[in-house]
Amino acid sequence: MIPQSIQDLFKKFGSLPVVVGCLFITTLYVSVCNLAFSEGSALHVSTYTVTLFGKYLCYALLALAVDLVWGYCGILSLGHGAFFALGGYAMGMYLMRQIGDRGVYGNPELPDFMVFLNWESLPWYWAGSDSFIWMIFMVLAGPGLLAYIFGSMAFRSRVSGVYLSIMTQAMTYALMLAFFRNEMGFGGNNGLTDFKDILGFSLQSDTTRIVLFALTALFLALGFALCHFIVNSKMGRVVTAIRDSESRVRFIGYKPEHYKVWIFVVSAMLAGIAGAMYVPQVGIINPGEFSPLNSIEMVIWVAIGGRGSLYGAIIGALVVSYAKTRFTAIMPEAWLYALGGLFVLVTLLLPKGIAGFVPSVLDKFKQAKKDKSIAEKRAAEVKS
Amino acid sequence: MKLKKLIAASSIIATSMVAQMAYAAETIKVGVLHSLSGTMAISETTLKDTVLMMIEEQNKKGGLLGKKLEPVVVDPASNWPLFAEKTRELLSKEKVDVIFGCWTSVSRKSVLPVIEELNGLLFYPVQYEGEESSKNVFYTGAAPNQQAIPAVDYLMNDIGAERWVLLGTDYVYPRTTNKILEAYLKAKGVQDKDIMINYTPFGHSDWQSIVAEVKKFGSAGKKTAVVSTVNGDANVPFYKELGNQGISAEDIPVVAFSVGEEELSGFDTSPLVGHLAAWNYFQSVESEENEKFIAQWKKFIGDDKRVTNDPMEATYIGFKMWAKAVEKAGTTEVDAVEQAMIGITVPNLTGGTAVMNANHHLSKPVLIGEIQENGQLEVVWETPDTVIGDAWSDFLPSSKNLIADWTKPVNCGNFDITSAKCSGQNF
Amino acid sequence: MLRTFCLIFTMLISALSATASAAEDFDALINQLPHKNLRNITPLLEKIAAQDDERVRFVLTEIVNGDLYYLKSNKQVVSIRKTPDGDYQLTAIIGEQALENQSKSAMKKIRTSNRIRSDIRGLLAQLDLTHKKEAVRLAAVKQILDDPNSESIALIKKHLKTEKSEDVVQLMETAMAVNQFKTGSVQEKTSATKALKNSLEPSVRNAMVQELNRLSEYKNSELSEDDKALKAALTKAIDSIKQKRSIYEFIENLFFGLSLGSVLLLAAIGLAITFGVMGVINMAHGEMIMLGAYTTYVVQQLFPQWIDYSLFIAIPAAFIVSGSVGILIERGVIRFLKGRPLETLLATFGISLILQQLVRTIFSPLNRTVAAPEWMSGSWQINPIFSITYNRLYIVIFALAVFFALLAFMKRSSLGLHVRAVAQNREMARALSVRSDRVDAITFGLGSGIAGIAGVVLSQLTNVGPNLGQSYIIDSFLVVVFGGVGNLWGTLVAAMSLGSFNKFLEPLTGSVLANIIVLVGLVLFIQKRPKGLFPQKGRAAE
Amino acid sequence: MINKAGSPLLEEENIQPDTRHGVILYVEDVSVSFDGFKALNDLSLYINDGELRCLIGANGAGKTTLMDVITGKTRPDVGKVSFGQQVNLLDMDEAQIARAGIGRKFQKPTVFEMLTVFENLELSLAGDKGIWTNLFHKLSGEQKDEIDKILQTIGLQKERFMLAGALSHGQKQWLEIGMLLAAKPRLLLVDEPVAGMTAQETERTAELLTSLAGEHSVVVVEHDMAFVRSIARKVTVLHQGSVLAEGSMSEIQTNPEVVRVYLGEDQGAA
Repeated sequence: MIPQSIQDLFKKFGSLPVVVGCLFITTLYVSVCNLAFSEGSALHVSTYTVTLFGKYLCYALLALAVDLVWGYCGILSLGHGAFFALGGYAMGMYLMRQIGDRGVYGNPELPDFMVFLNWESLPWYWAGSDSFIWMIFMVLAGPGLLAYIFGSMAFRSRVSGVYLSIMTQAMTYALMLAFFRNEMGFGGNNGLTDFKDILGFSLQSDTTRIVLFALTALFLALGFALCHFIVNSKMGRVVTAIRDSESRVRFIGYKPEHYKVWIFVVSAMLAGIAGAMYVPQVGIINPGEFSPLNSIEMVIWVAIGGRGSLYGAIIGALVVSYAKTRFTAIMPEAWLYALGGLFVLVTLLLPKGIAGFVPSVLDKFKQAKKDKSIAEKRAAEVKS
Repeated sequence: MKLKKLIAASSIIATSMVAQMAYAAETIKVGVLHSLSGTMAISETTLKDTVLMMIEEQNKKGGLLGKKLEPVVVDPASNWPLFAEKTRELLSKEKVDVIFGCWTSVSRKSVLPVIEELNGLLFYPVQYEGEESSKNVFYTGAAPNQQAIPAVDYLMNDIGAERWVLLGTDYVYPRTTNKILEAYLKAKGVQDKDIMINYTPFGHSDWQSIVAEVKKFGSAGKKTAVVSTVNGDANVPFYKELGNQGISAEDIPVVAFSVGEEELSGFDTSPLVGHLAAWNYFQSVESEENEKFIAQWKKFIGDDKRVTNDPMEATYIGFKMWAKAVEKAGTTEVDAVEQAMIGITVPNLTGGTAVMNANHHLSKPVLIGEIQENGQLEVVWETPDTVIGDAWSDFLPSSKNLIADWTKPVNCGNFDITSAKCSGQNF
Repeated sequence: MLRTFCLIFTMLISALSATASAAEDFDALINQLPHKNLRNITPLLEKIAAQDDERVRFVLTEIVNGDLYYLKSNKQVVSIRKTPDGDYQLTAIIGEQALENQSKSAMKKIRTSNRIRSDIRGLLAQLDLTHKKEAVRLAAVKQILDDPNSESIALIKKHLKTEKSEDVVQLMETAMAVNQFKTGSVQEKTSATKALKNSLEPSVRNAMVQELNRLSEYKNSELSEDDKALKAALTKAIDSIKQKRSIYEFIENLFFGLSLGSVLLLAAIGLAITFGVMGVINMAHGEMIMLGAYTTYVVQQLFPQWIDYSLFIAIPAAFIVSGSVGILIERGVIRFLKGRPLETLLATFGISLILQQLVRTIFSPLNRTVAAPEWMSGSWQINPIFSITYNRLYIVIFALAVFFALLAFMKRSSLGLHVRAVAQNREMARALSVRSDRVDAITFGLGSGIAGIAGVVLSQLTNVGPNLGQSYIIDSFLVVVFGGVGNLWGTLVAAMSLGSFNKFLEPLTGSVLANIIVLVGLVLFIQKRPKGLFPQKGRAAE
Repeated sequence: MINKAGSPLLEEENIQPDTRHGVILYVEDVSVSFDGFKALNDLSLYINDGELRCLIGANGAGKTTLMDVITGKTRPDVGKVSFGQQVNLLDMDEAQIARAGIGRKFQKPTVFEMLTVFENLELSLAGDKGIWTNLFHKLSGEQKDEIDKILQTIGLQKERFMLAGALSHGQKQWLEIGMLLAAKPRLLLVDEPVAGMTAQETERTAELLTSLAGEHSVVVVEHDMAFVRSIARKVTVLHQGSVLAEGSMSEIQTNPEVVRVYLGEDQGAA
């Protein structure tokens, strides 16, 4: 019967519909209120708010990616900023090419910063950057490839724990220095900016902003669904098992390194998408995004939201980013105290983060219940 | 304790909102967009205070158009995307009438699209690489031709330098400046082998090798000079290394474009006496305005040791000009003020007058000063007359044909005089 | 050059026709000084230099050192000395009457510029050839050697006979020989070349290269036998000089590497304890360094008169300050995060933000001036092309001292034993009635304290500002990981080798690329040796 | 590329040890040393198909190291280890060895604390251990019955949905053994199965292990002599990294060497 099936649905998908629902409603609300209502009206949502939320959602997706590897697989990556930034640069390069001859030097072929470094032609790695499809490909392939190379090296030689974290940090640090170099052909410290339009739609029109915002929300929803599916599949259980006792997993015949690389790559790609959505909305990508401090901040979102809980990660990202925006505005001189204090307090008082606030005993009970239901469901499947 | 802060914070939100409601009508809002935390805080907080000081003074005189000025300070935290976001906040949420802000080129670049989209007004008070002129931005700092070129002339003619070391941090300002200088030097017949160019990362702290290299380069028998576009934080270790490796200003003078009184106040200058800096303003210059300004500043900041510097003068001039333009236009409406700005003159702090030209750049005197033990800079040379800021350098192939002119009929930031069309800009 | 020439000329003339009136002239000239500005002061100075008066050298020296002022009130020219109590003690140049101390506002400096000063130095050099101090004479000859002219050479020739000191004579001869390249005959040049082939003076090399270039302009056929001989001699000499230089350049790079290494070592070694031994990922480590640096600043503010000894006060002070802050952090935060190393990362990161903002609030975001004591500034000139800066030298020594002191502490002292015991097996240690809590606090305090000491050192090299810490935290972690966590020797080797790599790469690739290469190399290395250079082996390790 | 990372080992799923000579595990002249200390000193050991073998020896005699070598955790400096005649274990890694049919139970029980008993077993089931298959894996009826069967064998039906972390020490021990069974190994290596068990728990474990012998070969490392006595058919005594004696319990007990070096110490320790 219908109600029964709905119940099953909930058992099956847990927090998924809730999160997706919230996202949908927010998007609807924001877009309607931004487009339908005029400046004056009380219901109006300013474009500023739209871009702000858009940014937050990108961060949320990023947090999701971090949580997938840290919360579920126990890989603490201090280098996810690199994947985020690479995705961003892929998008940035595309947008840069879309400027065409509307740059200040009016050169149809080269972006301004190349003209100014008097480069004759595009460097090879910019080839194809004017194609939307290629951009999409690069957004995924860039971070994915880096993650695959780094991951398969590190995990195969069983670099783990703190060592891994420091190495990921070194990775993103090296990339930052590299992208700062003007010879690299990515605009050096100024990065890529002054974008005009995407697929012919002006980036400055409210509609485009709303669409971008909605897309970000969509990607977040999809990302959430994907992660949700992964962690609830048997594979997800293997990954959790790896987190708890890697050697055991090995001795029952799994290859943890493969699983780790796989999950690392998936996570990197998610981060890449987040970066790609981030750039058109904030309007600039520069090497600062690679800075190790950013990557640490991402980890902190997850820690605050609650590692090992997907919606927790999202909450964490939203809360911290919002706090930052508010604090920098209200108490410019003192906001670092507040932020720092927040980090300390949360780690001390809510070790499981906001999502894990409920006492762990209750947690276990819930867990057991959930599994029971799952098993029952399985039983049902078997019978049918 | 932190919780208290949070509570305090939220209460502040509340009050500030109320305040906005109350004032919005009869105040003119002035946005202040300078990093108060992060790496740039060291330079930018001073400018924030300067703006606040100017606003206070203006309000003492009864504000503008009979309204009080209300500062809106935000902290973009040396984070470039945040600059864009905060600009949007200032313009669309706080509805400020003008913004004073930015220091680094990248922050300006990040703000630019937003400012242009929302048709705001930005006063940018720092010496920069040029190659830009936006309808919505007024550049009150020096363009390369108001700092670099005269400095090189001085070294060439008065010091007799024949070999050149161009040191810089690897970002756009040094890159551009050095390209311009290289072109300029070659034009003056300096050979490649007599030019050494070196770039270092931000905050570079170990200068041993580079200084040693400079020393070798300088020991080739010809008079050698160093032109430094090294950025803020890296300067202290650089100069300390210079001092320790015994490179005196008489052997190899170093002329710096980003080192002013404030940077010098950060370390012990006795080993550096005689090294040079090129600016449009020095605290040591004697003029009434300057003495008044310095006194006012020390009083405002409540510290007798605090120094003044060139970006502060730029801010001062910018603010005065804006105020004058608003009076002239009789409104704070951006387009009106923008037009009113052009041709406005105010006395600068070095005893001359600053003029806002049609390319949104100022006319400034160029001063070369020598570092003294007390961290001040004594003028040893200055241009006979003020120099007009050139938005597009004539020494760069990419921009030699471009001019900026925001008056009719051209009314364009990058007008190509050969093709006689306004390249690029889609507004 | 021309200027100097005529001025020497006038000087010689006047020297001949020295009359009783000289003195008055001198006074007259001095009294004109206040009325001159940068553009027109030079001729006056030349006149003064030309005077045959024992005060000339004094006046010129004072001008060069920027100690010559005149009183705003009566335009009297005086030389000034700072007194301990802040204002200045004046000595009149003309007349003996005593003057009471004045504050700087009462007088005005007789301004000079680089060009003027270097001219004056030229003049002084010639006067100094007969100075009683050997060092001064040496400096004088060096000055002339670097920018010679016929007159100064003539003077040298004159004084060479009477010169006593070996070194000065040698240098003088070098100068003469170099001069041969300008004036001498081919034979003289050849002999000069032979004489100079071991000299490292840059000016020697320049002279030779110049000469060689001149010769190379002709085809071999056009050259006389002597020329050929000279050419061969030159080539040989230049090569041998080049060889020597390259050797010294290598040594120089090595030293640079070590000094960079020792900075890394100091920054990392505290971390090697908190992170290596306790397993706490202390993101606030950088801020501990920063605190140390600020402590140095405060100490110097408290005892402005003892700048030279300030460091000796600052080192223990910094250790205590950072140490106690460290203990506070451990007691207040970290001890609640036992066995959750990654959480410590987050908490300490928060703390680092707070500490940074704290110094911003207290000391303002501006950099603070930390003066370098006399004995640490300047450099030790080993030979004309190779010198070692004292501060770097002392830092290398100091870093090693700290390292071995720490090593001894960990190995010998009972506390050190406890620390290691707790590090290896907390429960067992507790069972053996080691008060592990206390040990943790002390360990963390120790690590932080050493970071503080690092801060004192860094205050001598770089900015003392709120961001000081951030720029070292990543490097520190890399050093510790590279060396192998929990292994002090590893930290030493890691720091030194990273430093050296960096410095040997830098000349080839430029500093940015050098950094990147080192980082990438490091990442790859860890893939090969997941536990660093010196891992803890055996079953216990897994 | 993911696929490659996924399951490159499919072809190894059907490795079968060749046991025509009745011997399932060959360990020949194996030596291992950790910085100088010789943990194994050219040790040779042969386990017959389907036998139940007990390994005894003082601490540091090399029991655990031997296990590590067989399961691929530690690489020997010299020597040969093969599964059946043809499968050379030395060029396989832990996972491959496990798939080839060698199961191992650790000294201190290691189960996945954050997963339920049921899931613990589910993960251990024999079958494709590649990524994609697991991503879309659904539990088949047979597999479920199998898990139930194992749950019965190890007597944890009631706890099936508890988090493994919440189990008692003894239960964890059994769960771990259950996980071994789920993997259907040919050879079980069991390290101190009854450490910290109550008397009757120990008893049941004894029964369990003896029942396993026959269709599986079982190697048990144990200190508890009573326990060894209760299950052992054949006993091997290790001492300082090499085999000291081998034979039935009674033979061992009468062997003067053993009495001196081992039982002597054992009394001392007990």
